[in-house]
Parts: sequence; structure tokens; C-alpha cells
Amino acid sequence: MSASAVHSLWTTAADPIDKIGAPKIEYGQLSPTLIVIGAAVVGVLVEAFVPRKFRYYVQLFLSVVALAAAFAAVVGLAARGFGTTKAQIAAMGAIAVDGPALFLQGTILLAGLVAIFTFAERRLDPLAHGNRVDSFVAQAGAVPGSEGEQAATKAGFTTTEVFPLALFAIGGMLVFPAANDLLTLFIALEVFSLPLYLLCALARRKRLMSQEAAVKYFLLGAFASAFTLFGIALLYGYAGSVSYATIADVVEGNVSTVDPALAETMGNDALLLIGVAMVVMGLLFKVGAVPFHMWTPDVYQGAPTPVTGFMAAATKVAAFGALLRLLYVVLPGLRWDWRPVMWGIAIITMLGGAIVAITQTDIKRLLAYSSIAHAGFILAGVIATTPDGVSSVLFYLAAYSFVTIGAFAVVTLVRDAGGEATHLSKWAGLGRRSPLVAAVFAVFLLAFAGIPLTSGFTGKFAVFKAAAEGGAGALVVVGVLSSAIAAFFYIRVIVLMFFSEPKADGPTVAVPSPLTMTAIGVGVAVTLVLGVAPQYFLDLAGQAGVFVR
Amino acid sequence: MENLIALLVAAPLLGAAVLLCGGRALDRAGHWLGTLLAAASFVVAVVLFADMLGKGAEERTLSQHLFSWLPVEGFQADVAFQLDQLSMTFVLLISGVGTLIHVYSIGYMEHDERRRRFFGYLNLFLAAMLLLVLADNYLLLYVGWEGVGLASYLLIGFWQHKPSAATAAKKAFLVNRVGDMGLSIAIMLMFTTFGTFAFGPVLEATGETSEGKLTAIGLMLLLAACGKSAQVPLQSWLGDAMEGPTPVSALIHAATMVTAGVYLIVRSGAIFNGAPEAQLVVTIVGAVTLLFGAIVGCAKDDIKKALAGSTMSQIGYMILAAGLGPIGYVFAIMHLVTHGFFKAGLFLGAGSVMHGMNDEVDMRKYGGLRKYMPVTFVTFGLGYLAIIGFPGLSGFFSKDKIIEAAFAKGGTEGWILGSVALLGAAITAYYMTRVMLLTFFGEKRWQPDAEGHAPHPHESPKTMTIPMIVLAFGSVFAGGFFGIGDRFLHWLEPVTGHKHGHSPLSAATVTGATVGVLLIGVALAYLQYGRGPVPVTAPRGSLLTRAARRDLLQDDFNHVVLVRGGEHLTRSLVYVDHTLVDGVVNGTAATMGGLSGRLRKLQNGYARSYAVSMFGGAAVLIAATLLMRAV
Amino acid sequence: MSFPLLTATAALPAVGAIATAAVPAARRSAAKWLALLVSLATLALAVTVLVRFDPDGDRYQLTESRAWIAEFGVRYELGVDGIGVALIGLTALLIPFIILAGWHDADPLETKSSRWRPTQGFFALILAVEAMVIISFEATDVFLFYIFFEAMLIPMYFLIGGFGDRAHAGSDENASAQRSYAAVKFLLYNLVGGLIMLAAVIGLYVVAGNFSLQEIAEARANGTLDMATSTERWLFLGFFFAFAVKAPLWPLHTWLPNAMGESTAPVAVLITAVVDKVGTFAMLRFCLGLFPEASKWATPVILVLALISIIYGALLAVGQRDIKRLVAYASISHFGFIVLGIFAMTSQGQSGATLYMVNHGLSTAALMLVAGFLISRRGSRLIADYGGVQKVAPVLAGTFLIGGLATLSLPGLAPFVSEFLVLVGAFARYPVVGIIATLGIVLAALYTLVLYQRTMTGPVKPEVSAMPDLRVRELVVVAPLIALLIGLGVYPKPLTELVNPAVEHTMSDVQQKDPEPEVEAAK
Amino acid sequence: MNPVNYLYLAALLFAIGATGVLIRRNAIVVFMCIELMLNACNLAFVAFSRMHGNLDGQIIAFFTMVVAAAEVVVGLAIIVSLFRSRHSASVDDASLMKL
Repeated sequence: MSASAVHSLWTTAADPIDKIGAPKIEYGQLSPTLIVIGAAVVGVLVEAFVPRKFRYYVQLFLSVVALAAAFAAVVGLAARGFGTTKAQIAAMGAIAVDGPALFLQGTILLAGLVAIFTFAERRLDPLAHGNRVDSFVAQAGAVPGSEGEQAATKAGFTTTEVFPLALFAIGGMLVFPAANDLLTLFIALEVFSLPLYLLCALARRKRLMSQEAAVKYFLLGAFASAFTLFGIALLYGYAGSVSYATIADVVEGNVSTVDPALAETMGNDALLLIGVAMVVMGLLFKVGAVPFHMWTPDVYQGAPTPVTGFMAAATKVAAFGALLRLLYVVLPGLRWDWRPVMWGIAIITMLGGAIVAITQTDIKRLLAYSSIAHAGFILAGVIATTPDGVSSVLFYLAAYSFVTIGAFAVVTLVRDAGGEATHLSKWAGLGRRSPLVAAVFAVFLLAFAGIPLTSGFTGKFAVFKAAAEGGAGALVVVGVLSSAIAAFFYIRVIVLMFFSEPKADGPTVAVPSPLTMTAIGVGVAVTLVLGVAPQYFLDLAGQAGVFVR
Repeated sequence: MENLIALLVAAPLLGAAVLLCGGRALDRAGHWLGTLLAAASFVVAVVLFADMLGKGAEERTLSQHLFSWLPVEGFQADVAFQLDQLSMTFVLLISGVGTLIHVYSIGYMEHDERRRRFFGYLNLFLAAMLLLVLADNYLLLYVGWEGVGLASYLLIGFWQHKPSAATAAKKAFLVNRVGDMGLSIAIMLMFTTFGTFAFGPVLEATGETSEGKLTAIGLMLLLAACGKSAQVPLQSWLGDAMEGPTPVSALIHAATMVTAGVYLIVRSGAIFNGAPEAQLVVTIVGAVTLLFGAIVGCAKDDIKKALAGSTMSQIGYMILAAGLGPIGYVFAIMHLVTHGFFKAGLFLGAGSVMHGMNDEVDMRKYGGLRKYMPVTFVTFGLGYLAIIGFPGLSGFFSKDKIIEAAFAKGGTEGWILGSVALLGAAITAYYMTRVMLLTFFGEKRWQPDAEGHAPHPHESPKTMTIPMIVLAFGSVFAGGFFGIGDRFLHWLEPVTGHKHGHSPLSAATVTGATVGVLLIGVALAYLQYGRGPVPVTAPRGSLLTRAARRDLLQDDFNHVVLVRGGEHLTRSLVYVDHTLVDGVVNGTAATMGGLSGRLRKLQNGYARSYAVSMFGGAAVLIAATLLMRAV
Repeated sequence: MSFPLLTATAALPAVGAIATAAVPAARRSAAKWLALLVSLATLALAVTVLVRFDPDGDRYQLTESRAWIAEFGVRYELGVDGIGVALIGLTALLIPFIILAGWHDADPLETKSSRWRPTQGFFALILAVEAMVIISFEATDVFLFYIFFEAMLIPMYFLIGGFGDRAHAGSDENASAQRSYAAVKFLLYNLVGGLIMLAAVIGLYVVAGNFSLQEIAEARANGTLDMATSTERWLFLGFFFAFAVKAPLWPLHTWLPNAMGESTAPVAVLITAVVDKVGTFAMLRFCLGLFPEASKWATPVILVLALISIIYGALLAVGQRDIKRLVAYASISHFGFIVLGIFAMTSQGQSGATLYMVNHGLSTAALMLVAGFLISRRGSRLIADYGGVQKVAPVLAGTFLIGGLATLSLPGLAPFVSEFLVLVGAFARYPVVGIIATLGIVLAALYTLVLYQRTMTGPVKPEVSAMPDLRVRELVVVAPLIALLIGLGVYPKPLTELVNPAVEHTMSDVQQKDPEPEVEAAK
Repeated sequence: MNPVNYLYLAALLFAIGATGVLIRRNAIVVFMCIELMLNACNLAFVAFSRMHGNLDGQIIAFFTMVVAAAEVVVGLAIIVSLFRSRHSASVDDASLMKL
């Protein structure tokens, strides 16, 4: 680097400060995120100041109101046309307010709302010392099985911190798919990851597994985000900026003024490609694509089931949103480089998830692997690289998240002495014991399997159609085959529930409070509506299929 | 007038429907109803016959179109009848003999609690048989063809509690099905060749197609005929069919159904005339069966089976005649009719004997019955004389003509066929005499039956004897009536056509020869059975005898080749289906499971190994991305 | 828009199913009666369709068309041609008998918890299947058809796996194990077929841009849509595979014997007489209609498979020890005939195939239901456990025999007509094929008569000596079927007139002419 | 001095950190290695920032530090609770869930 350049650098650095104007923030357009984050902060204060026995109610009320309000805000923005015509970049280029962002934010908010209901369920666990308890530990700090824990339970402690944590996570997720520069992307990633790590550790039963899940999730998650960050660094190095638009321009080579430094780095594709690979890897980790999926089964199994449902649904939505934006906004010019790689990833993800699931014996792990397989299907839609691809993925995510939350909500109902009875053998003959619950779960399983008249089929058809139109016919064939494999283990569960005799020491099905009922009910309703009359939502997703740059 | 034709079929069909669907209420009167309707059909036949005689030879053909059965693009099948002299002959025979046998059965089946059903089946048979001979197209004929097969199946197996009966019935149906295959293929060939399968158009258009086609059609028709008329190689079922009640044997397996093959060939004369090879095959089949049946007839001790053998051989004569073409058609039918009389009579006689002997069928346990059942003896005797062709009786006229025609075929073929026919006549005389002697002459050799009742032979009731007498009349005079002055020839010629072959031998010579061989046959039989006492248990006998007792090993052949082979085939196929076809699928499932189990191991629970996979994944990802750019 | 008759015909049983399922647990008989009434009402509607349908009118009649999923170019399009009408009639006709025959099949053995309602479930599922089958006969939109083609697997699956044959050889858990094996096998086979078809459906969309049968056909006719030969063939194979699994065609047949063997007789009838018909129907309507060239291209192979099915199925039927499995293999043989008729590409063959679908439905129903009554009496499916039944239960034996004779397509009974048409149709174009297929009629006689002989004739076995004859309910089931078998055998004209125009349309789809008879050709 | 060298250093540090994650058992150490990787990123950012002559990279570095701090808070909390209930901070001991 020449001396003059250094000098210029020094002078620029020494420019008078007053040139920097105050940033312009479109609060209206960021309102969903702001509401949720604000509510989260308030929630922390509530923890600090509200007496313990009211906290649960206040927190629940607060979160529900916040999420509902945020959703209303999203709807309002969409109605004012920010999803389509008035789509724009807000917050000094940090956040994009456009169709995909709003659609996904809406989905995340609804999913979060439903998930919050399952968080707040307090009828399933038997009374502990006369106190209604939810599925979260009394005092996270207390050693499992110690007197401390006993005392905490006796005192009727409950970890109401889960509500603000969840809100923080949701806040992060809202930003994630809307992030319009890599920094915001990274921050959002951390903002929604860290609370999730904590939530995983807070199970009331089987605490050791819960903590183990948290550790694994945390270490691997941090590991992954380190990769992402390094990738970001490389991209920054390549383009001299972290803003999507700028990077895209540089990639496509249409930049107005090229200073020597930029010219030097621009020439160096290695920076670009390695950077892209590392950033994408971080996102693939979050969506749980093979080979970055291995945390999924363990974490899903160990985490408190409501959290699992929340993670499985919302995280996927947010992560795929971010992935879409990255690939469609930043790297369209690089399509020919990343498409083949994604092909490979999609294929091994679909097949891997389906095949390994066949021999699972724990319902939560089973669903984990099924979620991996589904990630593969969605990737097929991502690869389409057409507006249809985007909208099909959006639709699939919406459909999938409700099915998932509903399914995990049902899992929380089937219990025996040791808490939830997640081992498949315990589910034998459930259909005889309580036909309704079994039938509902069967509906969810059929949706996972993609049987017509369920949302699963519509979504699958949408992404496969998009993929086929995008020239990925082979992917469709693989996808079809792996759905056939996947069908096998969904059916296995149905056989177990309906066609095998109930065991004498089988689990009981707890009757939940309206909260969980709502969660499950919403799940079923969405599943069937999106299966039978999906037109409206397909239109919505179709209109939302365009990214702003 | 032609609207009456449908009645012929409708009457017995109605009877069948009522008797089979109607409940026990009909048990008392059922048999009378059945007989009445059979008779009604006969009356209608007579009326039509009278009307037909009233017309000139040309406009004697009546036809009635009921409804369009199966109209499909390019494919027309109608339910329509055609009544010409040929059909008329059969209609009279069927309804006449049929009625008589109904009457006979009233007595014969008296003690059977399922008599109503029996008459229902008989009526069903009549309906089907009449449909067969009245149909004006091959497809409808096919319906009647299978219909009689069904009736025969039901009647052979009428005593279903006897496994032997059930098996015999099944066998009969299956063997016939093989024949039916031939018929249906023939019909398909006609359709593809002529675009139709109605008698008229097909038989007129035979000139317009190749001889090869005609030969194919002819052979297929022959196959059908073999099945129905128990000709070699499809004859094996007839012997077992004797498991059925005797009236059934008389009506179906002697007089009418088994002659359907002859009808088919004569009816399709135009086709065969165009296909000499096919005709040759027909004659060969006839000749072979003629001897085959006769030989079997000599060896059987079961009176009905002996008669069955003879039926086979007599039909052999007819087929032989039919194979001779225009020179033979008329005589084939003529012999068919006379045979209908005397063979039915003989069977009824046999039935009457069994009736008196506790259903004993082994002739070696009869003997000297003439004193005990005179009517039976006389009628049976007349039938016997008729069948061996005793001069002046029916058989003489018809059979003699056939032998003559056989010689008249000319060339070596003519000689061979003729001498075979003569030889057959001799053997016929031999085995029939044997039957006669064993049954009615010599000393009594009666044995108590299984329950230990000693038989008290007695004459049968009127309902049974009267039909026998009537048939006896037929067997005596029918031949003369037909033969003298070629009445029958003139009657049938317009339909079948007729040519006088130029026989190398004069008619007189042939007649002389026939009578000569006849006497030889009778003499041999008398020498063997007439003089000394007859052993009750059959002697071991010569190789031929033993073979003949086993139907010349034909069943054994079938058993080894078809039954055993079939069993092996099906068993192995079941295995294949289970292991191979199913195995492939289960195999894939198993492989998937195994693969899954193996992949599961990667999920070993150690966070660090997960990190390794991530790291590796990232490395691959980067490498791949760079590679993409490189290539 | 006039009254949506077709929608109503399909919707009525669907609604009925929900209503039946909702009947409280205690009121079991109420559920039965409700189901029966609904099925009868559906029959009435089906008859109305039959009446309103004009054979000589347009190809598709009573059409309905509404927007559904514009995103996928999918419309809710219904319409029936003669073939569809015939099969809808068959379905609507058989269901009441199936319900009546299965009257007691789903009565809970012991009093389960109050919420367990097998009976309601059983009849609701049957009605659900009826609804889906009917609508798939009506759909003229490929996607719509596919939806229900797939969805009907689920209720069928529960019917097979949930309500097994009480008369099972072996212990209870063994029974339920085999039952769920059969159910899973059924579902997986058909699901795999369906998923492969899904790929083809998507492919079709990519090529054609919409799913409307008529539009695609027109577009192909006037050349605005030309598929590459290879594309057409791949799509054809995708469709055909699914239908061949459903039909079922050798070697994709092995699910049928298990399914029919393990399920109750009425359900077995539902499978083979109603549901499987969708497969052959779809071959006729979609394979030939959408991919004429590919159909012709594939004909030789398919004919061979059909022949194998005919002979192979019959031979295996001969080798069976289990009454219901025997009937199943017989059906496989018959489906071979149907496929043969369809791909013979002659109007006789295709009319025959269509008639065959109807007649096979009737004959199998008759035979299988009577067999079911027999089995329910003795409590065993093994042929060897019977003997001399005809002595103690003559009516049962008689009806069984008639069912059997229909199965071996005896002239005078309905199946003969169709079978002969198929044979003629096949023979006209491929003589050798026709002749080989004719072997089937001998084998059919073999397995049917052996079955009858071993079960009904011979000395009376002590176990069956006390067997009651058919009851009134059972007679009500069997008698009409037999009447129809005879009626359609003697006077099939109405049916053929209904079907012929539709067949002509299909023939023109594939641009095939019947081979001229030699003599006319000469002239 | 050429800032590219700083990049090499950053890459080296990142690799060391990653290796540490893969080979070390103690959760705390593993965690430290991750922090090391983050620092490597920071170094890269700053270096690039200098190359391109804009401040984004440096600003991002600050963000990263904050995030790292937050991670420490959460991470240590989890690890400590794990340690207390298992009396071991070895990541390999925490392998209840597998297959």
C-alpha cells in the first residue's frame, strides 16, 4: 500500500466529525421488531419488579399482546403495500422491508404466538406441592435432584424468564430474514440464538438431557457462527462493504468508482467464494441441513418440548428467509457457482433425513430427522432461483411451521410417570385409548408425509413444481423417492397408534388447558385449510415473492 | 309360425327357473311341472315340424330375431334363431327323447329328496341344448354349448356327496373347457376373417377367403367337437361322467349333448368343404375314436362304462361320416338320430337293471336277469340288436351307409377308413353281445351289497318301462323309416348338400361284409361268455385288456403330465411369488433399514464429532464452491 | 350454472361419512342405518346422473368448472363420459351391498372405553372411500384426480389395517401383525406409485402449463402443444406406473392378496371391485388421452405384462389354500384381461375392458361376499377346513356356485360378454396374444371348480354340519347381484350403448382404426 | 507493512481455534477456542478495513466483541450449570443422547 494511500486513509480518518448526520430510522416500518424487542425488555423489568405470583400472568399477557400487536403491525405494513409496491430499504440500509420479509415476519409472529401458548401450559405436569407448574425448571441454577431444587419447587418458583427470552429470540428472528447487510445478519443470528441456547437448558424433567442439549447446541452454534463471521469478514474484504446491495454490485461487476484497493480484492474470487461458502454454511447449520444437521436430533430431544416445537418451526423460517435473501439478493450473479453445491446439499439432506429416521425409536428424534428431510425439500425450492421458487418456499415454511408446533404440542400430552412418554413403544395403541388425540397426530403425520388434502402436500407440490420449472427435475425425482422413504416411518407411527394393542402400563393422555388446545387446534385448522383451499395463501406468497434491493 | 321357435327354448328355461328358485313348496309337484314343460316344448316342435312339412324344400327355413344382444362398434351379436331341417331334426330328437327321459326319471329318482332340483337341471339342459341347435350365429351357439356343459356338470355331480361324482363333474367341465377354447378361437377367426359370425354370411362367404384360414377355423371347430363329443384326445371325461344318475347318462351322455360336436361339424359343412386337410383330420379323429371306444367297451365290467365306451365309438362313426364331407353329412346325422334312440334305450335299460339290483353296476354280478325283468330284457335286447346293426333294425341302415361312404371316399384313405369302420362294427357286435350275455343270460351271480342286502331283482315301475318301450320302437323302426327310399336324405339334403361317392365296392358287398363281421363278433363273444360260467372277479386279462380297463392309460397320461405337472408348476409359482416378486420389495425395505441403522451410528452423541462433521462439511463446501469456479 | 349434480354425488357420501363418524358411541345401529341410507341416496343420485347423461351427446357432460388453485393452473373441473357414468353407477350400486354385508363386521368384540367407536369408524371410512372414488371418476382435471387418487389410500388403509378378518388362522397378535403388514404394504405400494406419478404430474405441468384434460388434449390435437417424444414417454411411464400398481398388474400385484386376505370380505370387495377400478379407468382416460403416442409405443410391453398377469394370476389362484387369497389372485388375472382390452387399441377391446370393469365388480362382489358369509360361519379361511357345505346350506352353496361361474365367465352371465369382447378385440390386432389369453378361460374354470368342489361338495365335515344357510340380510345382498349378473349377461345392450361413444372418442384420441375383416378388405 | 499478512495471521488463528474445538475435551477450553476464532475474525475485519480504507470493518469488530461477551455470559451459564450437575466439564461426558 503506497504512502499516499496511507496518508489519504489518515486524512479520511481525520475528517471533521460533524459530517456524520444522525441516522434516519423509519420507526413505522420497523415497528414489528421494535414492539417485540421492547416487550422483551419490559419483560425483564417485570422479572425484576413484579411479585413472583403475578409474574406468570403478567408475562403471558405481555408476550401475547406484544406478539399480537407486532403481527397487526406487519399486516398493516403489508396492507399499506410495503410488501409489494412500496417495498424499500429501511434503517440506513440495515433492514429490508419487502414481501418476503413481511411474510416471514408474519409467519414467525404467529408461530411464536402459538408457541407461547404451549410455553404457558400448566395443566399437564402434576401439581408440585400444590402449585401448577409448566414444563420449565423451577430454578435453573439449582443442581438437578438437589435440596435446592426441592426447595425451589416447594416455594413454587417458576422460570417465567422464558417469556422474555422467547420474545428476544422472536425479535432476532424478525430481523434475520429482513437483514440487508451482513452485520445485521450476524447480530440477528446471535440475538435469536443465545436465548434459544438458554431455553434449551430449562426443562423441568430430564434436566441432564436438557442441559446436555443446551451445551451441544451452544458449542456447535457458536462454532457455526464463528464460521459465518469469518465468511462475513472475507466478503467484506472482497467487496469493501457489508451491505447486500453493494456486494451484489461488486459481484456483478457494475460499480461506478473502483478505487485501487477494491480493484485488488475484487480480482480475488477466492475471497468471495470462500466467504460465501462460510456464510451459507452458517445458515445451513441453522436450517439443519446435512452435514450440518447433527445437533438437531439431540437438541430436539433434550430441549423442553414446547421449546423444541418453537425452534423447529420459527428457526427454520427465519434461517431460510435469510438464506433466500442472501442467495437471491447478494449472489444471483454467482448462481452458477452455488447452485450445483446446493443441489448436492439438498439431495443428501432429503435422503439422509428420511433414511436415518426409519430406525428412530424416540418420537422427538423422529420428528427431528423428519425436519431435516423437510429442510431438504425446502432447499429444492430455494434452488429454483425463480420468483416461483421464493413464493413456494415461503408457503412451505408457513405450512410446515404450524404442523410442527402442533405435532410437538401433541407430544407434550402423552405422559407417564417420568414426564412425557416419548419412546415410540409407549405410543402403541394410543388410537384405542384416546382416538381424538391419535387422530389429530395422524393428521399432522399425514401432512408431514405430504398426503393430498393436507398443507404438506400443497407445499411439497409447490416447491417441487418450482424446482422442476427451475430446471431441477432430477431434484424432484430424488425428492419424490425420499418422500416415499419418509412415508414409511410416518406410517409406522400410525400403525403403532391404531393397529397395535395398547400396553397395560401405557402412558396416559393428559387433558390440556385451552392454551395447548388452541395451539393444536390452530395447527389442525391451518393444515387442513392450506390443504383444501390454499389459493388465498398461495396468492399471498406469490405477491410476496419479490426481494427489494 | 316362426314366433313359436322361442317357445321351444322358453318352456324348459321357465321350468328350470321356477324349479331352481322355487322353494320346497314345489317338492311335491316339481317333477310333474318339469316333465310337462319338456313335453310342451316337444309339442311345439311337432307343430313346427308339421308346418315345415307343409312347405316346399326351399322355404322351409324359419328364422326369428329376438333382440340385439351385444352391439359394439364393428361387432354385432344377436339373439336370433334359425330353424331349418337340420335344427328341426335335432329339436325333435332332443325334446322327444328328453321328454321320455323326464318321464323315466319320475320313477328313477323317486326316492331322492332333491328330485325337484334334478328336474330343474334337466330342464336347464333341454333349454341350453335347444338353444345350441337353434342359434343362428356361432356366439349364441357358444352360449348353448357352454350351457349344456354347465347342465352336464351339475347333473354328473348331482350326488355331490360322493367325491367321485364331484371329481367326475369337474373333470367333464374342464375337458370341455379345452374344447370351448377351440370354439372361441374359431369364432374370433371368423370375426377377423368375415367380420361376422352369423351362420348365413359366414357360410356363404367361405369362398372368398384362403384355404389356410378355413383349415384353421375347421381345426378349431374340430377341437371344440372333440371336447363336447368325447373324441380322442379329449374323450377321457365321458367314462367318469357315468357317475351321474342313469337318466342323465342316457339323455346327455348318449342321445343328445355328446352329439353336439357332430352337429357343429355338419352345420359348418361349408367351411370344411373348403378345407380338405381339416376334413382329413376329422375323419382320422373319428376313426381312432371309433376303435378306441370299442376297445374300451370290450374291457369294462361296469355296465354303464361299457355303454359309455360304445357311445364314444358310435360318435366316432358319426364324426368319421361328417369328416367325409357331403357324401357323409346326411348319414352322420341319420346315425346320430338312430343312435339317439337305441343308445338311450340301452342306458334306460341299464338303469332299470341297476334299479332292480341295488344300484349294482358290475355286470359280473348280474346274470340270468331275463326272467326277472322281462320288459327290460326285451327293450334292451332290441336296442342291442339295433346297435350291432342287425339287418332291418335302425343301426343297420345308418351304420351300413357310413361304412359305405367311408369306402366311397376313395383312394387308400377310403380303404383304410372303410376297413376301420368294418372292424369297429365287428368289435361293437362283440362287446354288446358280451354285455347282453353277462347281464341277462347265464346263472345268477348276485352278491349282497355293502349293507348286506341281497338284491331282489324286479321289474321297474311303468314310468320307467314305458319310455323304454317307446325308445325300443324307435330303435327298431327309425332306421328303416329313414333309410328306405332315402327319405332322410331328401329331407336333409337342402341344408347339408349331398354327393354320391363312387364306392370301389358295391353297396351289396359292403352290406354283406358288415353282416359278416357282425356275426363273427357275436360268435366270438358267445364263445367267450355264452358257454362256460363267468368268474365274478375279473381275470387279470391280457395287457390290452388291462390297458383298456384303464381307458387305454389315457387318464394315467393326463394325471402324470397335466395334473402332476400342473401341481408342480403352481406350487413353484406360489414359491416364486412369495420369495422373488415379494422378496424384491421386502429386500429393498430391509436394505433401507440396514442403511439407516448404519448411518445412525454416526450420531454417536459426542459434540466434538458433530463439530468434525460440520468442519468437514464446511471444507467440502468451500472446496466444491472453488471447484465449480475452476471447471 | 345448473345444479352441480356431479359434485353432489361425490359430496353426499363425504358428508355422510362425517355424520356417521359423529354418531355417539352407544348408538351403533344408528350409525349403520345412517350409512346405509346415505349410500342409497348416493345410488339415487348416481341413477339421476345415468338418466341425465346422453350417450350420443358431447364427450364430457354434466360438466362443472370452478376456479380452485390458480397458482398451479388447477381448476375444479368435473365431467363424465359414458365410461365414467358406468363406473360411478357400479360404485354407487356396490356400496350399499358392501355396507349391508359388513353389518356386523365392526361390532366391537368387547366393550372398549366409551370413546372407542369402531363401528362408526368402519362405515364412515367406507363412505369416505366411496366419495373419493366417485370424484376421481368425475375429475377431468389431472391434479384434481391425483388429489383423490392419493387421498383415498388413507381411509382404505384404515379399513384394511383397522378392521381385519375375524376368521384368522393363528393367534390374535399374530393376526394384527399380519393385518398391519398387509395395510402397510398396501399403502406403501400405492404411495410409491402415487409419488412417482406426482413427479410426472409436475412434469406435465411444466410441459403443458395447466391440468385440464380437455385443454391439453385440444392443444395436442391442434399442435399448439408438442411434447418431445422422450418427455411424453417419461410422463406416460410415470402415470402408468401408478395405475399399474393400483390395477394391479404383474409384477406390482403382491399387495393385493395380502390386503384382500387380511381384510374383511366387504372391504376386500371394496378394494378389488371399486378402488382398483380407478387404476384401469385412469389408464383409459389419462394414459391414452394425454399420451397417445407413448401409449402406442409402450403397448407391446404392456400387453406382455397383461398376458403374464392373466396366466400367472390364474395359476397362483389354483395354488392357493386360502379362499380370499384365491379370489385375490383370480382378480389379478381378470385385471390382466382389462388391461389387455384397453391396450389392444380396438373398439371391441376397449368396450370389452370397460364392461369388464363393471362385470368384474359385480362377479367378484357376489363371489367374495358369499365367501365372506361362509368364512364368518366356520371361522376359517382355509379351503381345507370346508367340505360338503352344499348338503347343509344349499342356498349358500348355490349362490357361491353362481358367483364362481360368473368368475369363470360362463356364457349367459355378464362377465362372459366382456371377456369375449376383450379376447376378440385383442385377437383382431394381435392374434397370438388373443390365443394365449384364451388359455385363461380354462385356468379360470380350474380354480373356480376346484374351490367349489373342495368347499361345497363331498362328505359333510363335522365342523360345518351345523352351518346355517343364508340369512335374509345376506340374501338381500346376494340376490340382486346375481340378478344383475344374469340380466347384464343376457341383455348388456344398455351398457354397451352407454360406453360405445366414449370408446370411440378414446380410439380417436390414439388415432387408431379397427383392423378391417379380411373379406371386406378383399372387396 | 502489508496488511495481507494480517489476513494470513487471522486465518492461522481461526484454524488454530477450529482445531482446538475439534480436539479439546474441556467445555471451557472449547469455548475459549471459539472465542479465539471470533478474534481471528476481528483481526480480519480490521485488516480489511484498513485495506479498503473505510471504517466498517472496525465498527464490526466492536460489535463482534459485544456479541462475544454476550456469548460468554450465556455460554458460561450453561457450562457451569452442566458442570455443577455432572461434576465434569468434559464435552464427551455429555453424551446421553445419541443414535
